[in-house]
Amino acid sequence: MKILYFAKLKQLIGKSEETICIGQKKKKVSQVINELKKRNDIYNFAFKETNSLQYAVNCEYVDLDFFVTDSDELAIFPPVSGG
Amino acid sequence: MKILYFAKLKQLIGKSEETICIGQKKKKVSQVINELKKRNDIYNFAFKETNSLQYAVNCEYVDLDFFVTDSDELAIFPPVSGG
Amino acid sequence: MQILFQRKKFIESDFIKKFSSDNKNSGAIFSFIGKVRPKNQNNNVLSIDIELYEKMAQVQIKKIINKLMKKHLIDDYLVVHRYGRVKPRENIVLIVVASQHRKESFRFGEGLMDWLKVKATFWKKENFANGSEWVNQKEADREFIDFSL
Amino acid sequence: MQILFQRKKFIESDFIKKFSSDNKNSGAIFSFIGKVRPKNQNNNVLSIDIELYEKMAQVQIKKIINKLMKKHLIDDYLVVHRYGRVKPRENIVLIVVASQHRKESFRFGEGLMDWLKVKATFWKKENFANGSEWVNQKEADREFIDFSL
Repeated sequence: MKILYFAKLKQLIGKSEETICIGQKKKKVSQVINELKKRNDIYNFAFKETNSLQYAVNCEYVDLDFFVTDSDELAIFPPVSGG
Repeated sequence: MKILYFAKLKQLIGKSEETICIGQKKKKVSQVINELKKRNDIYNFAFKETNSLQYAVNCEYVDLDFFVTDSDELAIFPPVSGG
Repeated sequence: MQILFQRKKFIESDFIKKFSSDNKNSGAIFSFIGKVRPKNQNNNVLSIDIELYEKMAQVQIKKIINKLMKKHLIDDYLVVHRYGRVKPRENIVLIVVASQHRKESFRFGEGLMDWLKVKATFWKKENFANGSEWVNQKEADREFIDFSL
Repeated sequence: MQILFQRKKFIESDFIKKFSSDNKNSGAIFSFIGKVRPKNQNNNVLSIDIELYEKMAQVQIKKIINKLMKKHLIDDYLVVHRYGRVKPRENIVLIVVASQHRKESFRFGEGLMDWLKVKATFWKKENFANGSEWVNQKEADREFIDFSL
């Protein structure tokens, strides 16, 4: 599954996208985040306030309970601030 | 006192302004109108629906009970329709 | 802070461009343009004539603006309103407002337009092929206003 | 009916002029321009960087527009939003709306701006002499919105 990071989150993680494999089963967004957090301190710090981040799957806003599969594009970012 | 007419009222009366003398006493706008109505059928017709007209003395909206004197400028017109 | 009543045609974008550059430190520029529609209920409008009681229109618009400025913090405004003969598709009225944040200029600009519709002493007459008709004030326009203010 | 995301500077009045002439039979043209303010709480803003998730911003703005078009009868709209580096006093966003009567374009334009602020995937970073700071979404901007819609 492709994961995109934007704005401050991209800056903290140090990349704008990466691809992970979540296998045949679908997973909740929150599970994906928890696995990323286990990687290292950087991820752990970047995701320490999951409620202040926003999540989108294939360009639609979703919450942490939404299920994703390897064919989805998950985007994670702070609340938008355009306009 | 100077009286100004606008829009449809001006068209009905056939002039844009006239000066009348109301003497030393002040009069209500409604009294002024009643006197004008007595002049002839044209005025009587033009002022037949006094409630659908608007009144201003010295550029401020007033109602029919407002008192005017000879030094005032009274404007009478249908509701405005600019913008 | 300008109120212009003019017979002459105007190009809205010239005013907006100058206004925006005059207010270069404002974060928000609102504008509204009112134009003559070429039809009224399927009748072709050939032209409209706008009558103006200028002295009173100035007094009334200034009163409205003073009232709105007490409620909404804005940086600048411009009002342009034509009178005399105006052709279909030409601009009748332009309101431009500058403020630091968008909501102030929205509320000011919309409020000014709402009040102008029921207080500013302009009258429109529509000219058709078979005659002319004075435009009535719209009921709806009176409903937008809180006259107790 | 156009949505443009562009790096390039733009002059609001060029777009407004063309839009108004393209919609020559509309009685009302609303526009809103959002510009970079040169100061944020007394700190001079040297520039801002706007990051964009373009695919999602397109999807979200179209969703908002579809929703608003069901509620408000309009003739046309234009949205221009910059991304990349933007200097103080330059335009960030332009919304222009044409309708027959003014209230429709006011409600559509203001609604579009309100939703854009909380749904469109743009992020601003302000650059100061002594560092940069990501701009937080304003609490107030979330309060304008009825998220149940």
